[in-house]
Amino acid sequence: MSRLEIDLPGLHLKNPVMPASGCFGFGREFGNLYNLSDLGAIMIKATTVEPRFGNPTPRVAETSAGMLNAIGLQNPGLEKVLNEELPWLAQYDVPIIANVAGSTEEDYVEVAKRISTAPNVHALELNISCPNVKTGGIAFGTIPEVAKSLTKKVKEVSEVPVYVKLSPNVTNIVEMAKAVEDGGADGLTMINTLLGMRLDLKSGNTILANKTGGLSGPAIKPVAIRMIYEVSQQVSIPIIGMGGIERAEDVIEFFYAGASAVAVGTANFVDPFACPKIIKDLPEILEQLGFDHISECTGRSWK
Amino acid sequence: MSRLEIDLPGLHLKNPVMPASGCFGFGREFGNLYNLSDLGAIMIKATTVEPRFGNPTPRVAETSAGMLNAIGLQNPGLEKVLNEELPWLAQYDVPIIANVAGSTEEDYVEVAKRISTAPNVHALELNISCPNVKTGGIAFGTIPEVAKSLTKKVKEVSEVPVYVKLSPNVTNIVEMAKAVEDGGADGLTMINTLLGMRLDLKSGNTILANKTGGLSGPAIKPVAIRMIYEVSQQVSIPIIGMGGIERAEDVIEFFYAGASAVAVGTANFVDPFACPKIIKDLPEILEQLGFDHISECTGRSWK
Amino acid sequence: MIVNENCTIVSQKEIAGNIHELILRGELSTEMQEPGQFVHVKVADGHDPLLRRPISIANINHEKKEFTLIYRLEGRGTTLLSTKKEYETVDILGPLGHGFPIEETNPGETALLVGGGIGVPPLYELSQQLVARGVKVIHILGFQTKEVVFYEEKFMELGETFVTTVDGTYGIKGFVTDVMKDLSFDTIYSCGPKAMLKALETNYAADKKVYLSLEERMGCGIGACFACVCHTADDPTGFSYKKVCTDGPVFKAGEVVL
Amino acid sequence: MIVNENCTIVSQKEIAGNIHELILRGELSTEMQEPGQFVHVKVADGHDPLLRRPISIANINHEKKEFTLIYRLEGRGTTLLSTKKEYETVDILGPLGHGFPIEETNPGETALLVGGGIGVPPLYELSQQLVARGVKVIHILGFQTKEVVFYEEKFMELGETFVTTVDGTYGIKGFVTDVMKDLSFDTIYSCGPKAMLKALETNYAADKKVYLSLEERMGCGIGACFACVCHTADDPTGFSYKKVCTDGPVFKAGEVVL
Ligand SMILES: Cc1cc2nc3c(=O)[nH]c(=O)nc-3n(C[C@H](O)[C@H](O)[C@H](O)COP(=O)(O)OP(=O)(O)OC[C@H]3O[C@@H](n4cnc5c(N)ncnc54)[C@H](O)[C@@H]3O)c2cc1C
Ligand SMILES: Cc1cc2nc3c(=O)[nH]c(=O)nc-3n(C[C@H](O)[C@H](O)[C@H](O)COP(=O)(O)OP(=O)(O)OC[C@H]3O[C@@H](n4cnc5c(N)ncnc54)[C@H](O)[C@@H]3O)c2cc1C
Ligand SMILES: Cc1cc2nc3c(=O)[nH]c(=O)nc-3n(C[C@H](O)[C@H](O)[C@H](O)COP(=O)(O)O)c2cc1C
Ligand SMILES: Cc1cc2nc3c(=O)[nH]c(=O)nc-3n(C[C@H](O)[C@H](O)[C@H](O)COP(=O)(O)O)c2cc1C
Ligand code: FES
Ligand code: FES
Repeated sequence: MSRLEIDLPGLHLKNPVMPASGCFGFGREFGNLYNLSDLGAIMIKATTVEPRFGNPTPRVAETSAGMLNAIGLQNPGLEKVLNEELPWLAQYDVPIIANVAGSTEEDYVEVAKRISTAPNVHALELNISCPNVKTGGIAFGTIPEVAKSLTKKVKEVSEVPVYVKLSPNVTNIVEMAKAVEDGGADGLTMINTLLGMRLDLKSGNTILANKTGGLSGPAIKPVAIRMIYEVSQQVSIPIIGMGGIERAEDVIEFFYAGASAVAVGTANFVDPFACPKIIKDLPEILEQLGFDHISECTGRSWK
Repeated sequence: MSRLEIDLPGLHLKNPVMPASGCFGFGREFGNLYNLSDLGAIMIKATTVEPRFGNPTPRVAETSAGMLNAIGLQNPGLEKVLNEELPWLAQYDVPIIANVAGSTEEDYVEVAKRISTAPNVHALELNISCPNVKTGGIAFGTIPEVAKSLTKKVKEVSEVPVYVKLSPNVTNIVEMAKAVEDGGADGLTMINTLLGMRLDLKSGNTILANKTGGLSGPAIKPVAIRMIYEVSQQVSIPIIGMGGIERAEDVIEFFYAGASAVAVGTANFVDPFACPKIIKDLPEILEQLGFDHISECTGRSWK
Repeated sequence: MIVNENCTIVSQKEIAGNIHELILRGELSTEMQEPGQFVHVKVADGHDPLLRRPISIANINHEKKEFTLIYRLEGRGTTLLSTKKEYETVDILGPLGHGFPIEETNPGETALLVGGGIGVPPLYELSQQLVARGVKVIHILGFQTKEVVFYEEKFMELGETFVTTVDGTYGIKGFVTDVMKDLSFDTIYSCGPKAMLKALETNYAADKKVYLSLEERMGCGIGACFACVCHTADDPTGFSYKKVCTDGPVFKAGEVVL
Repeated sequence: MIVNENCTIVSQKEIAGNIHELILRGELSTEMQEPGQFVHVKVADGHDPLLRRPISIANINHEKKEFTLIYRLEGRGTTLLSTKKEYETVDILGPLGHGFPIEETNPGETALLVGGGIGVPPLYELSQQLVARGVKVIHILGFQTKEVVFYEEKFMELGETFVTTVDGTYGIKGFVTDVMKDLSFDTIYSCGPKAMLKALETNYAADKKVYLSLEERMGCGIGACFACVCHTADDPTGFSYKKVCTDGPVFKAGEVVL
């Protein structure tokens, strides 16, 4: 078995590196650049019942060592994802984690129920943490009871394991994590973006048309590491870590904090070959650090 | 009147730029570099009843466009601050904002009561948001009722206006702000640091001996701007903004978001002359942007 | 094909006030075909700044494997780029997007190329390709003021060229649109400020084939992040969209909502 | 006085495996007096990296207004610094801290200078100043392996010099402390890994005057942030403290808790 192979609920991963939801579309663009079968998995863009255009532009703004986005969950809707995007992805030997979003519990349940039947969808990622939609989204991600109830409902209908994506914009991340674990989550993914804003010097207006946006990239890595460190010691379900990962060294740091796999978001924009490069570099770094298998790194900071 | 002169509760400021608490000690070191009377005010290091050594070292770690610190409120204690530090600072024509910290309500009350009688202390800054102390500190900063009650008690004894320093590590910053406003706060200062962590690649241990630390610097600026934008629209007390300010342009951005003055923290470490440089550059930028007075910038993003 | 390559700087110079011409050499030049495509530039290693910067391709020299970028110093990214010197390398991703369709003007017909400010650069490669195809070209290049006028002679070598400045310090005083009234042409190709593009669309899209190059803030530049979308004109408030980075940056007037 | 200045690079070269010698010219060199002081270096403009890097002053040339830094490529900061070339400038804050007290060794007495790895550089300026004072110097310079040995001849010009390597690939195999047993001297000045400093303190502080240069992660470097404190030896768990950046980096053995 390779140094990088990992088994998680629903997922047999060649390696623990996958693109993060919203930073890879449905894979088509990157499919022109490298073989998507090289990836551990793919977290596809958030899918909602109906198609969504998302927020007005500008939708991105740069910040120090990070970026803000307010895409607003633009996606072609459940039907198209089921009939066009997922079948296209089926040509690759790579498990898909479907990011599920909505404005009401019913929305989530409907998307989860149907998308979890797609043959290449091996797990769901419940996006209860999108900061860029006015209704739903973030509310589900900040009140433990609401998150727990949603997780339960989705678990009831899903054909595949359910990971819940946590928002960092909370006072007590451990409480949120425990709530969704109680609700039956099979795993956690964290972190989503921090809520931020930038203003234009000349006009005084927000740079993003949506005013606020989600902060991602290297700037947020210390927050992600801290939260994964705290949560991984308090739950018994695995964590897929993300937030500012760019290089193989970052992956190790996330594992040390308590992650069992990682996702790469913003770095795909800076270097579209970021994921395959990280996957290529990992074995050598593990060798240097004296690990036989990457799973030995998980939780090393507190074990 | 100069373009930069500002009046805030208890404070008549030559300009709205002051060093942030903990990033300027008690001014002695910077006093060797430039005339402290040039500053709008000085926020001195957190003072507790008893002297504190703080946390073990390493106490700082660098992150992308930011830094983590876990100083742990090291300070010489109330007596020494009253008898040595404040009298030393009295040689300068600059109002002092005393940062007040503690582990219990009684601690805060005692420090507030006594330090507010010092002739050059023109305002208090209640530090209910320090992430680096195990007891007190952050608890006061994350539960609205607790923050409100503390504010009330301190207001009762303080001889000078009381500003409350908010922690960004909360789900709902507006709720916290309103609670302390209800408690009688004369102003807000925000934001304190985000809770973060870094791990060492070789050892797997946290770089900070205290494990977690507070994230400051340009990386957190978008979070600060967002929070000030949200809070300033919901309270009627003024805000002293901070979080990643380095240059005069950043000051304008904080004012646009809703601040009425600003504090500069981490930037003092990168460039010890940061504050006087900003103060020097501000008038020209205001001129270019067409403002007669800096107060016209306050809240421009939402007004 | 999209390639990521560290291209070598052949030359970099200021050709007008705060406008730099940067000539780069790299294998990825062999992938550059359509005029109006752009590259995504990482101006510095590391996190400051983090994101790439989209810059149009102003000239392609397949023989020497070189290409030219012309950019204005705007903020930190372009300012840093301007400090790079000969023999240093620049991290380029490209070529990206779809450019101007030269096949929409037949040999012998006349194409009007209308550029505004920093929208002028991609028109230079376009003009050369049109001329090579036997198309007659007329250029109208609009600038703010004399100081920032560039490439006038180069365009003059290819066809009739009108320069306008808003303040009248050089060429014709006024906007590019003022000049157009008296000209006859078959197609319009344009790149520049949105107000200019809108004026062209409003006044000419009904009668002429008009192609407009848009700008939008970008994340990935390759179609994956949905940062740069615009509504299609036939469904201006609905779900259908185009991405400036991959479907554009050049669109036919009337195709998308400006 | 502490000065902030963009100093010009006179030369930069690799003098041993991953060890660079950087000579800078700047007015602030006139402020440098005590051997063992350090400067705080901003290796790149902007945010990547954000903080300054503390590096000891290895040599001061008042006549030419030059000073030398010798540093090991450790992480991003030192690696970036190593790419800077002649005539470029480096943002320096300094001189900082208190160095080695040369007045604690009288002319005619013998000082033992013990350096470990990247702790060797400040001893070079120290040795010169001691020799100028009429002090006899003996150097023991410990390195990991042959590849990273530097400045041996320069130290030999000033006094007897022993080089040790941990792996025995050069000089004497073993630790610096192994060599010391057979030497006689009046004072010890040392800079290097904490384990080495502790060994010196334990074995010699009772009989000799021993001065040790410490390292600690720093924020400001000027005494304002309390990042770099250590407990004083007389109150090892109490409130009294010293700051490495301003009270140190050099302390008398027994003054602070190592
Ligand atoms: C398809 C396309 C082609 C372009 N071609 C050219 C060209 O040939 N020459 C030229 O000078 N400029 C061109 N631009 C504009 C150029 O991308 C911006 O001027 C540049 O990104 C500014 O970066 P900065 O760091 O200097 O400015 P900053 O304002 O500091 O940039 C901050 C952020 O905003 C983005 N941004 C700022 N202005 C623009 C803009 N106008 N369009 C898109 N993103 C922006 C930056 O990319 C960056 O992410 C083009 C833009 C697009 C979309
Ligand atoms: C007073 C003093 C004098 C020094 N003199 C020298 C010298 O002459 N030559 C030399 O090669 N090194 C010296 N060092 C160590 C040098 O500061 C570090 O090697 C350097 O900061 C590493 O930076 P980096 O970005 O390459 O490494 P990174 O590991 O990427 O740095 C990350 C962060 O950790 C800090 N850091 C890492 N290692 C150290 C360390 N050992 N001490 C303090 N901070 C550290 C960095 O400053 C930075 O903030 C000295 C340190 C101190 C405190
Ligand atoms: C442009 C963009 C779009 C995103 N869209 C989604 C999304 O649709 N669903 C989701 O769960 N997270 C989304 N995210 C969050 C990322 O999946 C990831 O959690 C976050 O960006 C932190 O990782 P990073 O720092 O590596 O980017 C998006 C992030 C970005 C930058
Ligand atoms: C080293 C360090 C020490 C700090 N100590 C204190 C403190 O004692 N009291 C306090 O209220 N805030 C303290 N802070 C927080 C700052 O005052 C400020 O709120 C924060 O750093 C954000 O501003 P910045 O990004 O400009 O640094 C400290 C910050 C740093 C970096
Ligand atoms: S910039 Fe990412 S889709 Fe266009
Ligand atoms: S580094 Fe700031 S006090 Fe020493």
